[in-house]
Amino acid sequence: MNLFFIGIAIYLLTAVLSIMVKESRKGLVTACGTLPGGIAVLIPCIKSLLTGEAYPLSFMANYPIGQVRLLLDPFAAFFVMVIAAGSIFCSIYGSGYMKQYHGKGKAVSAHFFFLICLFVAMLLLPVIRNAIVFLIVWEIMSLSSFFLVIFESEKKEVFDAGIFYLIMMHVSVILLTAGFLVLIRIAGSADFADLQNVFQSGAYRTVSDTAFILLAAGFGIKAGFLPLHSWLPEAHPAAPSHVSGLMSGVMIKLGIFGIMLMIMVLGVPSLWVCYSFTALAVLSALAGIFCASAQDDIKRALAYSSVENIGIIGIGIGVAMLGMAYKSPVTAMMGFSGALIHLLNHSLFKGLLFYGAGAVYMQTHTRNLNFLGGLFKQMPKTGTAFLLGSLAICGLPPFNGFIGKFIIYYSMLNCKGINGESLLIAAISSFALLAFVGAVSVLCFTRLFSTVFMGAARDKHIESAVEVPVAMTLPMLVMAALCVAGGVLPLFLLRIAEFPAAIITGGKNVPGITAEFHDPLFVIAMISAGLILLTALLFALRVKLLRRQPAAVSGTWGCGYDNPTSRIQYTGASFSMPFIDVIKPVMQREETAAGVKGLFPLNAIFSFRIKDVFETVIIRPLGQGTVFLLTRLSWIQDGNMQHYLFYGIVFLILSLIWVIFG
Amino acid sequence: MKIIISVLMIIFFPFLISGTIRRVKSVWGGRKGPSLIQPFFDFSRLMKKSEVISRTVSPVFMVAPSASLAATICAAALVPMAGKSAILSFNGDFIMFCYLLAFGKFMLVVSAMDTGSSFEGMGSSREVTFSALAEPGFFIIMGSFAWISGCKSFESIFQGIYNSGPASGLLILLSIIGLFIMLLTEGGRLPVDDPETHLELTMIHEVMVLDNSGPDLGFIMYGAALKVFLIASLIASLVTPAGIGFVPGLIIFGVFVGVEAVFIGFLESVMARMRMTHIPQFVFMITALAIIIFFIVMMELGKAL
Amino acid sequence: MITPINFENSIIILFAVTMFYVAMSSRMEAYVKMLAAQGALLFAVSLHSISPSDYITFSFIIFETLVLKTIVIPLYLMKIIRQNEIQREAKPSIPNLYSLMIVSAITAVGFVFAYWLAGTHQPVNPLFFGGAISVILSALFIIMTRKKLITHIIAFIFLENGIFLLSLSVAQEMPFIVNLGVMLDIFAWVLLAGIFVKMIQSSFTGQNIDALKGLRD
Amino acid sequence: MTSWVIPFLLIAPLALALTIMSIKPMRRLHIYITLLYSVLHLAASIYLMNFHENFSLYFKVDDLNPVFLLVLSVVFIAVSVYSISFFAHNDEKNHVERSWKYHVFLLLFVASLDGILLSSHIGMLWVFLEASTLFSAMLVYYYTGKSALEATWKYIFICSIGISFAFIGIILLSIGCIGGSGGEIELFWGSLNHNAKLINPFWLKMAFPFLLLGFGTKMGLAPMQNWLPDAYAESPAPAAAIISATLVNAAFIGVLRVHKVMLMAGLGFYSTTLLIIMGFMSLLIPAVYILQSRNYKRMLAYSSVEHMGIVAIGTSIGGAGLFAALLHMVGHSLVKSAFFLNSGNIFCLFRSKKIKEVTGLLKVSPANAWLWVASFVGICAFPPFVTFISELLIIKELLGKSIILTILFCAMLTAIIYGIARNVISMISGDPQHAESRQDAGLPATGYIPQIVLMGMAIWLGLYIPSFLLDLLNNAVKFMGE
Repeated sequence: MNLFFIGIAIYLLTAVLSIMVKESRKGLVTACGTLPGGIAVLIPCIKSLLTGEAYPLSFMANYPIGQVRLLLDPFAAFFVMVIAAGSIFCSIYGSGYMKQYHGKGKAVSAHFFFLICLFVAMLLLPVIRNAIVFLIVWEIMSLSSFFLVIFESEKKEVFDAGIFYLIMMHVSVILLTAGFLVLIRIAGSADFADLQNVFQSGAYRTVSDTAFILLAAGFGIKAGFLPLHSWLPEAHPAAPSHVSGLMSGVMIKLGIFGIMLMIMVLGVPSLWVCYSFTALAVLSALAGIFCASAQDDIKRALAYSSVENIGIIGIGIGVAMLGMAYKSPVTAMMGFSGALIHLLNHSLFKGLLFYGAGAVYMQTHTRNLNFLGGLFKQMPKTGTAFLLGSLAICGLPPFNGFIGKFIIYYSMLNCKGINGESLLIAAISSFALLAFVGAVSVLCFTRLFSTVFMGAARDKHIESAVEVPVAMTLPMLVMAALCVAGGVLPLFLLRIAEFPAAIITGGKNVPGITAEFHDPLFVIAMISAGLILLTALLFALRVKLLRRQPAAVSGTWGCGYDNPTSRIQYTGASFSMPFIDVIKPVMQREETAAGVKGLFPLNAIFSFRIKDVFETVIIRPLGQGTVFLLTRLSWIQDGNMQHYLFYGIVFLILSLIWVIFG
Repeated sequence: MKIIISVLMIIFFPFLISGTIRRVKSVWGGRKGPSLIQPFFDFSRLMKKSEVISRTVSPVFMVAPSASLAATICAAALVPMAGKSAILSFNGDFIMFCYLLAFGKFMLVVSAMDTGSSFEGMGSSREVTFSALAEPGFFIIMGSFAWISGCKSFESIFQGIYNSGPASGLLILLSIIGLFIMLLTEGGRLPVDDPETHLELTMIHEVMVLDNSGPDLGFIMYGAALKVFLIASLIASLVTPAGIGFVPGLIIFGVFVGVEAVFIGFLESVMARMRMTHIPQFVFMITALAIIIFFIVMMELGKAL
Repeated sequence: MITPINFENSIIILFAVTMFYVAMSSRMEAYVKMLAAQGALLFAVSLHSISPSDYITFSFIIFETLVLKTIVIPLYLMKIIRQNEIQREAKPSIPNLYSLMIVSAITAVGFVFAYWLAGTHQPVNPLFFGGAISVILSALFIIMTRKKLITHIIAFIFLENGIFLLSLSVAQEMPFIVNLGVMLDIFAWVLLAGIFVKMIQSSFTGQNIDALKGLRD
Repeated sequence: MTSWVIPFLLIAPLALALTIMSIKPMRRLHIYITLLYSVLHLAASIYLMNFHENFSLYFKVDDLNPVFLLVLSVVFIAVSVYSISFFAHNDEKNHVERSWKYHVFLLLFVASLDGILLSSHIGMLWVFLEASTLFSAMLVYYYTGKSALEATWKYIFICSIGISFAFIGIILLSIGCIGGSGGEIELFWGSLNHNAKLINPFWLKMAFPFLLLGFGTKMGLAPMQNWLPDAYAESPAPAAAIISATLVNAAFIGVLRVHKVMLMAGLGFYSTTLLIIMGFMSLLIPAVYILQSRNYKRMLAYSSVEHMGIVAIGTSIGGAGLFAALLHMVGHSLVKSAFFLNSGNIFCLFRSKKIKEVTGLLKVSPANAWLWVASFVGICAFPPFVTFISELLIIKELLGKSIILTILFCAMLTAIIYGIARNVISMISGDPQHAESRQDAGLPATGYIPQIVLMGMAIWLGLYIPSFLLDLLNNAVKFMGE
């Protein structure tokens, strides 16, 4: 625990330093400060994850906070680990990425300051065991991320996105406050342990259910569950790429953390809550990947795919909750460990993908798929990293993404023997839909990767793009390497996920309970390694075969059309078109087309974009409706003093009548 | 012993299958047709050839075919063949089977997009779309089987499915149909895809590899044939009754794979390719069947509880 | 209880009647005259109702009512009016006839309410109370309906006179309440002096309230 | 025991004001006189905080008013420090020759506030409330000119109507005190609380709405809040700061005392209901207007209305809610005064109060921009500011009362935050339009220190409420309860 706080201290020191040094140094200072700080934080986490130890600390604060307990148990350590690692990558990458803003009179120093604020707030959140302090730190986290999002607030869309994000975060914190207060009023204490003692027993079932729903909604907004996900596709594109990588890779995971925490504190809620949670998770995964596969903006697509992955994690949690509800500790353990592992993996490859997108944006100044293309040859490192990341996020072996998904699938296969047809239906449908989501994500990411990096440039301007500096490629390549490593070392992932999962399920289950699929994972590791080897072998064979005959280079075979341009390539839109046609019923889409006319048509335009149903149907009308109602009242302050007095007198007379005769 | 036989099968059967299919079609068409092992000759010829590569391609284009073939071979190691025994078998291996095939597909699609040809883009987008639609059905089938048989791996499921109550026959029948549609889809055969048409616009799988040549093309051809063989052998080992000895099992298996090959050839000779817009419905039939299967399973389990 | 018509009561009734006149007319001079008249009436009432026993309060009140209310403030207002040539009130938002009706209705309600109070166990002099209430409400009504700022000032002083009357109703028991009332007058007096000494030259005091809608959202 | 501190607080300002008037030309001296007095004021209020003294029956330090005094002194010091830079560089239309007025009326205003806070007699409180209206009116009228005049006029007129209502209330109360069963009851708060049960309930009930509306007018509670935006927007920044941060509190103490009488008399139901109604109305008005206000000082004024509404709601809940309300009052005074002082700087930079015309503050002067953002964070009750804690407590208590009200409360707060956030962020971001906004960006340190200190205090309270403040607040709550 001391080491942990030393790390935090280093972070804070870095914040101060980064303000003082001159602009061109700030990034460097941040990176150099974050590295040792992050490592210092990581060490106790790894220790606790491997040994299952917990390091408590507690101090007395004044009213109304009361006693504040900090606890670094494996559950907290897991998240702290994810955050610390994420912060290291983010700061190194950011030090390179922010170079493009130097000397433009932008608030770079504030940016780095809030970045480190965000790191610290996120690092502290998991260890805090007091509701009120938790809320405070939570809000600090939201605020600092808000300031990071509005870094380029002179742009209209960034500004709007930032405000939207702030409001969503505020709604979430209101929900959290309400949920916690409901609990605190009953338990009379803000300490999670006390809440646990009061509610774990299952007394106050309705209260704890209410609280769970409120809190799950609040955390769900942060995590990006349906239908409250719509801030992600707004805020992620708006923010600078390392920030969006951090937010999408790490910050939204704290929403998941909150939900798991609530399961730990309140015990498993009523069945119907578990079922609806699972259903929502499945829907999030589906809607997320559907929208993702139709976006033209790389970062929007990645944001939607975050919704999808959060959905997958949610499926794991849901299955685990069902397992707990049906008294099947194995399923619970598997579900939670699968969710945790997928969470860890997602923090790696989603960060990686956002960093890749950032690199592309930095060099080409566009995020629109229809202008990009052929970047692999110009940016091979970024391209490789992005390819590996895409493979990993599709959950394909031999990458880490597969491990998490596999365990989640497995936990569902385990549902047999637990009685209840409803459970079977839930399990099979989420099983199948998870598979479907996986397959669609293959579509989504082949599309993303190949339209950005494959083929030829669709726009003249981007042919000048070159590889980004090492400060940016290094983190990406390291993360990619970690993705592969996770794929070939699944047992290690399982190892570090077991203690946290055991704690969430109530700490009663010994970690060994998941021994059942140690050997599957072992075989998987073998096959993954084998796949890599075999690929190498075949490639070597190919090279050997071709060594004698030199390769003839020619143009792409245009099927008889011998004057191809890069414009006739398949674009992102056309790539996803067949699929969009299939899922037309559930996706609103608006098309603008100016068809070809005449014998020699000059210009024909066709463009379409997918509208996010939940945003257009739920979120926007809500906000606009409120604003409309409020503006309807704007006759009150009309500048005429007589009216002002009139209001007062009317109120006076009414209240007098009420007081006397009422 | 078993392993050696399986390896041999993995090496030779793909060629035989595609050979058979061609032979059947040509016979049906009244021609004599090439010998059964003609595809093998094609393969070895391709191995000797040099390659022609497009200007636009990047290193990914070179690696993709090898990676894709490697993935398919790894998948092959999971499929139970002779006597319902796979080279490698573990709980949940069918999940990995699907994802390995998906990996291969991913690489092929990416390399196809690398050429920058719009036709290949067309093919790859269709490929990923249709295989995405095939996925859930397969998982529902396997999941239901896993529950009713209480096992979690190809091998044990195909063993267990036989002594899982009265409905097992029906289950097997339905799942065979489902898997066969999957075979047509994944293998890129009629009516989903016409590998021998001359119009690139109507191709799916073939059009993706227009720019591959030499060993790469060979890898891809072999990989495709192997994929067909794998799904075919899934069906075959599903129908092989449990508990009969190794050799009879082997025979039944071989025979049935052959039967499937002939049947595919027969289909391709009598059917025309569907309209692209109709293919999703056809592919989705897998899921429809799978749902029926699931409900049967649920009834069975319901009885059990 | 029905109070017999004696000197005091008749004065209070007159006091209420002045508001009728204000409601009818739209001439500034009339308002100011009524102001003076009310001052005189209040002087009479306070003569009658405050026991001369404590001289301080007594003389204080006398000075206040007679000098301030009856003479100084009216003269000062008259000066302002003359200097800015404000003869008439601008066209009021409702016709004088209606405002007369409403004011009389208010007066009626005030007296009815006062008598109801007196009838039900509340120890108040209904005439005092009713007169006060009706004058206060009528003054507020005038502020609501008239447009010139100067009228608002005058009406505010009407309001104060009503309050003063109300405070007289408890004068015996709580003399200092009356002093507070005097404080309120002084406040208004300072207000007049403070704000309008500057603006006497400017046409501000003659302005319509409509001209003062600059500050709004 | 009688003391010399209270008379000092009441008399010294007058004396100093006279001195200033006698030495009009020596402007720097005025500033230092004010500064000196503000320090003395702080010392006095700390003294009174420890020794509850009284002066001549009419002035008394009880458990309620020390916290108000303390807030007043802190804000007063901040404002008078800020005045240094304000009159050195920052005085909008260079009315230097009139700067003495500002100091004179500031001193008198503070004296009247002390009177309100310390007076132990309802009439005395009322008299000082009148006085405060006059003096603050002169502060508001500091910039002569049409809009200033209009604002002053509306301010004075509405407030004097309110004051008359309060006076009517007092008369009705006194009738009740005469006609009560317990013979005649003195109008001292002490005796009113003590014999509350003996007051004739009918007259008390009649009196309460008048008193509430009368004091509520000065407190800025809807429906009589309308003067507030005009007055705040037109007055010079430091004046707006001290008015918004202290005058409303002073009126609030009046409301509290009357509320207590009602509680003692067992008529708590009526006062509670009226307070909560007014509170929610005061939340609604800002929710409507912050969304569409074009002038940032008016926006701040509306947010004051909002916070007074929150305070009223907390008060009506009572108990822990009252604690939260008082805490919220403290936090609001700190943050809001800083906010207004900062608006003075921004006006000096941009020469405009229009939100649209203020852009790119971040580029013009980062210090001001971040202070601006910080005060926005504080006023929207985000942690680590104390306002967060107090609102948290209020929501907690409200949740115990009614779910619907809680939802309403949160919804309105969200709307208000949306409005403020949009305006504030649009002001700091973008590129500055006015070229001349650059040159005089250099303000003296005294233009920043007060805000920074106030912010720091607000954050400090948000993280850790020192025990002496806790005692003050708890005593006040206990005082209201017993």
